[in-house]
Amino acid sequence: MHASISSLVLNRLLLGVVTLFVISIIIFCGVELLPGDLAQEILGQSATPESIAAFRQQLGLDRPATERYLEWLLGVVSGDFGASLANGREISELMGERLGNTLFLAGMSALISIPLALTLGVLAALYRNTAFDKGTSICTLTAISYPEFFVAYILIFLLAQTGFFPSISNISGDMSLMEKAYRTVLPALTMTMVVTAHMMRMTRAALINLLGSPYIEMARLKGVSPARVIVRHALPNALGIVINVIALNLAYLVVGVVIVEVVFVYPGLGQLLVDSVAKRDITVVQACSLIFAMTYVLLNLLADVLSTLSNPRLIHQR
Amino acid sequence: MTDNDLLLNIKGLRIEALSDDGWNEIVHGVDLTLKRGEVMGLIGESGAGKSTIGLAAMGFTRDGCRISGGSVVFDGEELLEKNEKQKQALRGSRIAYVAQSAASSFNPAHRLIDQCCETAVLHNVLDRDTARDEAVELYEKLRLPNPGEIGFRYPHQVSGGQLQRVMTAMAMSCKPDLIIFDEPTTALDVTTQIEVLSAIRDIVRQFNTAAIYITHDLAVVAQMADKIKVLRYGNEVEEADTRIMLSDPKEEYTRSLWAVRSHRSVEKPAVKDSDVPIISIQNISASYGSDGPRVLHDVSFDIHKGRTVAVVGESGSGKSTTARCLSGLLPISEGCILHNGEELPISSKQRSKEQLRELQMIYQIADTALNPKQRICDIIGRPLQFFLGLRGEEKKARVRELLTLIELDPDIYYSRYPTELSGGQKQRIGIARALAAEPDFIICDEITSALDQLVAEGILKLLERLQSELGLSYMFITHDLATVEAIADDVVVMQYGKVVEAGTKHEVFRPPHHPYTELLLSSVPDMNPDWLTGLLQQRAAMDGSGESVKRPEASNPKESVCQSN
Amino acid sequence: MKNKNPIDNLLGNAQVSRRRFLQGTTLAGASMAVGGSLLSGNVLAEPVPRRGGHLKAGLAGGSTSDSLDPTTFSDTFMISVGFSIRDNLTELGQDNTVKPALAESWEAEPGAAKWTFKLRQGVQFSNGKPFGAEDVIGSINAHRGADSKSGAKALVEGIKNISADGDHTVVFELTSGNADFPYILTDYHLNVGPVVDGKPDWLSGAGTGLYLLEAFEPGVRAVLKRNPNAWQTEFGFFDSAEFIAISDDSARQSALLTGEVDVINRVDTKTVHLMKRRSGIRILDVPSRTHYSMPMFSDMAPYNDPNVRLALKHAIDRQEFLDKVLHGYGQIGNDHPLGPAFRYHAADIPQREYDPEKAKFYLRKAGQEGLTVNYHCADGAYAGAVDGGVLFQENASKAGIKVNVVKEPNDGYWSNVWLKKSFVASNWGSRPVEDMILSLAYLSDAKWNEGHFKDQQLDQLIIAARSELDESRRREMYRDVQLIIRDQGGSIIPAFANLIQGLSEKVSTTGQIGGGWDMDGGHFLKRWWQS
Amino acid sequence: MKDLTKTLRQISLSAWFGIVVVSVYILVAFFAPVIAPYGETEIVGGVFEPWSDEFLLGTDNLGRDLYSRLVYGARNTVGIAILTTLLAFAFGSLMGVLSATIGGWLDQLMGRSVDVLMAIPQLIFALLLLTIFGTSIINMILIIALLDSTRVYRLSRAAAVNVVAMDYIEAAKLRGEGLGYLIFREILPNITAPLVAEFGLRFCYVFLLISALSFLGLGIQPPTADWGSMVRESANLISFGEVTPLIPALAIALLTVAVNFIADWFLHRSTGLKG
Repeated sequence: MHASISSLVLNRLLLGVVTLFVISIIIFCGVELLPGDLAQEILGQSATPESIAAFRQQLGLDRPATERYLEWLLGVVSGDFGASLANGREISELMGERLGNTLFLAGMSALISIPLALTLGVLAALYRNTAFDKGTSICTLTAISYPEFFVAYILIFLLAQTGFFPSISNISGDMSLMEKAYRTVLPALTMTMVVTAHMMRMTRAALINLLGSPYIEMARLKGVSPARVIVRHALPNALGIVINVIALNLAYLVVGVVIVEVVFVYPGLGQLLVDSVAKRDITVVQACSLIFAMTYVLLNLLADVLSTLSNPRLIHQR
Repeated sequence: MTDNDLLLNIKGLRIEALSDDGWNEIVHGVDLTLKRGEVMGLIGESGAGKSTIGLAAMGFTRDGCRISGGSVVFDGEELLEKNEKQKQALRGSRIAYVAQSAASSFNPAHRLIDQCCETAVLHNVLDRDTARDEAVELYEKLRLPNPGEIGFRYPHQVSGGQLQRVMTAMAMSCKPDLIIFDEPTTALDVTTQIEVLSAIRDIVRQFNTAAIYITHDLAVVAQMADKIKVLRYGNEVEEADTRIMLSDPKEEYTRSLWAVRSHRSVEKPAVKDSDVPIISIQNISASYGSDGPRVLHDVSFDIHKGRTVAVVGESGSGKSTTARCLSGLLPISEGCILHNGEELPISSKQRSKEQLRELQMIYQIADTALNPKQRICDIIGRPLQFFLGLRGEEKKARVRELLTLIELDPDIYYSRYPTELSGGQKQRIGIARALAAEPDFIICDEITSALDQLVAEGILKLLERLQSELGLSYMFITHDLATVEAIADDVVVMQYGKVVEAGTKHEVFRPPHHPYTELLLSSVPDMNPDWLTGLLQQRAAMDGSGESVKRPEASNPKESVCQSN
Repeated sequence: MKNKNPIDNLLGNAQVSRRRFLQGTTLAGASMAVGGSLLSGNVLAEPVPRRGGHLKAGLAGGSTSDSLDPTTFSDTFMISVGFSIRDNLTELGQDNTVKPALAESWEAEPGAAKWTFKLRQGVQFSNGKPFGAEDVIGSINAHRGADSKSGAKALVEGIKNISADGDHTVVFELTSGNADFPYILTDYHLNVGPVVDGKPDWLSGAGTGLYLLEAFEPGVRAVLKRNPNAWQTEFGFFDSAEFIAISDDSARQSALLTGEVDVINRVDTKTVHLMKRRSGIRILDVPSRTHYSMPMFSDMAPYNDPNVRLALKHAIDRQEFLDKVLHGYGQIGNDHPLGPAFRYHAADIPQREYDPEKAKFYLRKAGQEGLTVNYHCADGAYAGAVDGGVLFQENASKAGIKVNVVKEPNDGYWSNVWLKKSFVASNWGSRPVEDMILSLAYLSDAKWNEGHFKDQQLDQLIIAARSELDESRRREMYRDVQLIIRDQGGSIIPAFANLIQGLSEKVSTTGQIGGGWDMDGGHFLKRWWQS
Repeated sequence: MKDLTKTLRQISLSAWFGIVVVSVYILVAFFAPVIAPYGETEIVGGVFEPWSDEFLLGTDNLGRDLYSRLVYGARNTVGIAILTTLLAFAFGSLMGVLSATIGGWLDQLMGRSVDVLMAIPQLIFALLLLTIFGTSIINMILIIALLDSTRVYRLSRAAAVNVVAMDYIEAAKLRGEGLGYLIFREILPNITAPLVAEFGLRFCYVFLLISALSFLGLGIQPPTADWGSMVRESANLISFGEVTPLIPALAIALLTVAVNFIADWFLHRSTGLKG
């Protein structure tokens, strides 16, 4: 059993590395294809052809793209992501704290949204086709049909202007954990609104899909209460699906927060990435994209491992 | 009979089911009484309402059904007046249920022991430790191997026959007054069935538990029940003590059920040596995947024109694999297959359209063999168009002709969807689709095992008629020896991917048998109520154990039988 | 000068372009006073500033790629940081006139081609280094030279040589006379930093300014603390401050409403009217020299006919443009770039009105009845450019001119559309002095002569005015310039935009604040105080 | 005919609600010029006029009638969202079914490619592509459809793998049927249920992505009226408790709920009485 799990992990990690490699090529080409380059973006119109040339030479942008990519790749392989082209700061220094912040926000959102989604999903499955079910359905659908920034504005109007929570979440390293958490409530709530519906609906669907199984009927015929049927008999078997959905949404919580970061002035990676795309700061774009992609790959791997572990058929061989 | 003895009293039970047209009554006022310790057999075809009534005895209806009338009095209490909570308290502790397919009725996520003890702990009958100890005791009584250890396995780690016994143990965990057995052995191989039947019978007697035993297999019910109730279309046909019922059925319908087993095919002339077999399988071996386990070893047999070859064996014996090799779905690693003396390409992809047309296949489970999103006319019409190039009116006429040939009214069924058909009708459509290609050879893969006996009988007769009219050859894969006797000309017995015995039906079925053939033959239940007792005594006398012949009890999902009713 | 950033408005903050790269100055005219009704404070006697307190400012225009190097400064956040921690030689006062800063005094030789600046004595950088001439020379030189990457390169191109005359005197030699040179030195790029071995040390954040940089996270925040050793004592009221980069309009607005910050810049014009109604919020609405223009190629048919140009100039309703594109927060334009905020604005030139009949008349004169033109625009030019085009289309149709509004992609607008298509939307940032904008865009051979308008007389006037030290003659020259451009030039200039700041009542300002750039020209931290 | 009335009778209340709402939207989109009192980009009044008889929902920042823009917005918004979602489904499900049917290297290649596409943050990728190719509506539809089709691919492949294991597919293969027949006649009809259910949510996500892009300045460009950018344009007003921006947002929400109700019902109907 352990052999199979570790070979799964190893296999997927190798695949993940290949995926990251391909992504780095795609992103590199993408940024290369963007109109304008860093020199032009930074110099703006004050640029003269000579100054652009000088600038490019200084940053090595005059060399062929393949050469620059290979050099970057060599750096990455030896653990050096290079420095930001725009302001010369080391990538690790530039991104370290922001990555932490992004993960903190994702963690906060997950802490609220996952239990909420699971509870709602289980309750909706338990009271399926009742007013409660329909009501939750309408509420969550409405929540996800509002654009993120709009949800954020509404929350600010309702919860920040009334003085409950701060409207901007400019957390910094010198804050205490409690203060950070307090300042992060609104963005976390916004993200919660965005991801809960999907997780809740999938949980509900996965549970209801299992309710037709003979073992569920068996459980009911054993005199098991409806709540216990759902939680003890249906949920463990829906875990595989639920875990995957959670992983997908967790990935979104990490990589999809650009807009929430902008609205709440949250110093995370998303804003850094967007700014860097605007400035064509290719090393930062690459590093951010790879971190995001890595998050996605790792979370998916984690989900697969967990759902394997949650399924006795896969870990206890005959 | 005093009221005290009376455990279950169902009066005028009416049950409705929700269909597209609203609520339709499916059980029309059935009465049923059961005394303590008594075993009642409920028998009937699919749709007779057996399971529905069995569940109603627990005050339970499936989603989309409701009890619309009558009363269910259990041990002096009216179940239908109880609320859900009160009924929950009763279920599992005083009335237990054993489902048809243990493999799918155990929760795959939990260990067996936890599932077995759940009821007792939940109903506060026993504490967890005591419940575990008792469960192990029950395993022992049910003659499960390694009783102390088996409970810590997950359902998928245990074979079907053992699971069915564990489920009986689970039902017994609270020592209930009544157990509903819903076709507990239908999905099992005959040899396994015996073990389960004997275990169930012993334990029910030991604890003096009353039981309702639901089945469509007369021979099985004959071994288990004190009295038998025959049902049809939600009505009671008749009820009597087992022996009386078997020897002297009153109703025509009951007699027709009894008569099913008497069908025998007409004797055909022997094969001449000079005949070129239509299919000749020569020393084929095969395995799943390039490095997978070898599943066929050196299999050879011939199929001659106009004859039926039955390939018999238990789950995992390689009979379906042989069919897959034959149809070119599974590559053979050694040997060859000749069709009318010509070698067939190994893969179906390399075979010519003509070769594909001449070799057709009918599947075990008609539900998965017919595309639910296509109309009957499209299903049958497609091979007509594909192989024979028929179109428009011509195709339409031929589809109608084929429907008539398989005894379905073209006016009714022409544009229906498979989901609107019964199991037997679906299987007929499968046959029509095969016939549409105008083949000379058809592989029939367990085509009757999912069907009620009467329906299966009809299918077999149809196949025979088609054979005599069209000169078809069949390779008939089955685990049911009764079917073999009914239809086969030649028999091939397989075990562990090898041919154990082959020859004409008479050669194979006439002693002396190969030991495996002997085991198979002796395991086929007989209508004699004393058959099981006799057989067990006989086997015990031979080597002192009910489980003398060791087999792998693998259950091949393709060969598990759909839940009927 | 244009900062052609294709994804400039990525973060939705394109409401006021960051393209203005020079803040300017005007005469302290009555027109500069902030609209009376907008300011509660200015009718009362000037309040007395008091010291103490902590200021939190939510600023648009911060980016994660920001750097403390002033050659890269382009927007409010870094400009404000720069002016808080460093000083220039000269500084624009709140009355928009040039004031001494690190230079105590200056004088020009006749012809204005050689300027001598006397530096302040006894000033120390926050890292302890004494301030002297080498710092000035090194800091200015950082923007000069062929390989300069500075946004101020064009500004300092006119400097031929800088030399020290002793430790505290610096002499600038210019290639040609420029009477406005001290104004140029107020530019936000031209901070003076400690110079070691000829190179200024920007990244440490050391400076002579009133505030010390405690913490700086690009695109996030800057934390500042008053410098106890600053040479300047007159200003610098707050003890400490935090600048928070908030690029989203709505977030900035909410932050002010919820008291998360005390001041914000670039209040969304769409919601200023709602903002004003809130108690405890004050709106500072300051006219600026930022203007929107609609240049057409004057050397290409049909625009080579002056009558066609006049017809088009009469076919736009400038008031409606101001009301709808700028929501009234601006000044009406008169088809020349020297708007009311400029020192030499000639207020006596009559305002050109929307007059479809006159437009028709000029069309007839040109023989171009039923004229159809393509007007190319994108919101990348300025927020509302497309709306402006749609408005123009409606206006012009009444004059019988069919305007096709061609919406161009935002990306590459400045490189692919502007200066390439014959009739486009354009946007010019604040220039402190008249000559800057004229030399850049109205000389015949100017690099960015967007209207292709070439006129010898205009060229002579612009060049002569540049070095003219006599006020009244200079004023006369610039009046002629305005007339020529208004009546013959190749651009419709419908409006000048205002700078709008939002303040909580906890913050006080003088009645008048600088209008070259928003937030008091970036000097707000020094000049504003706690109420 | 009888089938039809029977089907109509079985439609649940919530599904009816969905059908009515969607029909109204389609009618509004179709007859927009008739319903709207003013033109889509026509400037008819002052800036931000309040609700009145003349301007039902007031006017926007340019003095255009909001009600008219809302009506025209139905056209652009619903049209673009439907087109995008349909494209995503057409492409994604076709590739998914193809992968499941053919298997082998194609399946591997597609699987890995989709992994790569999905690992790149969607919004950033869309932003990159739109910046490269320009923000025309066509480009936006194609790019969002491509990015969205990865999710559809996964779903349809998973569903198709189950169908491909069915005996009727084996029967068709044994008949020597071509790929086209297998995909379009045998497999696709059997995976419509999960696809339709997913359609509801995907449809909604397209809205979200478009409005997220408009937040970053890359959405549907003005002066075209679409609900996402209408929300964006007036979103600031929310901070002052104004209801105007809520109206286009509610229009989107109502449509989302309606579409999902229909999808739920369809799923319910095709899976029997499970839900």
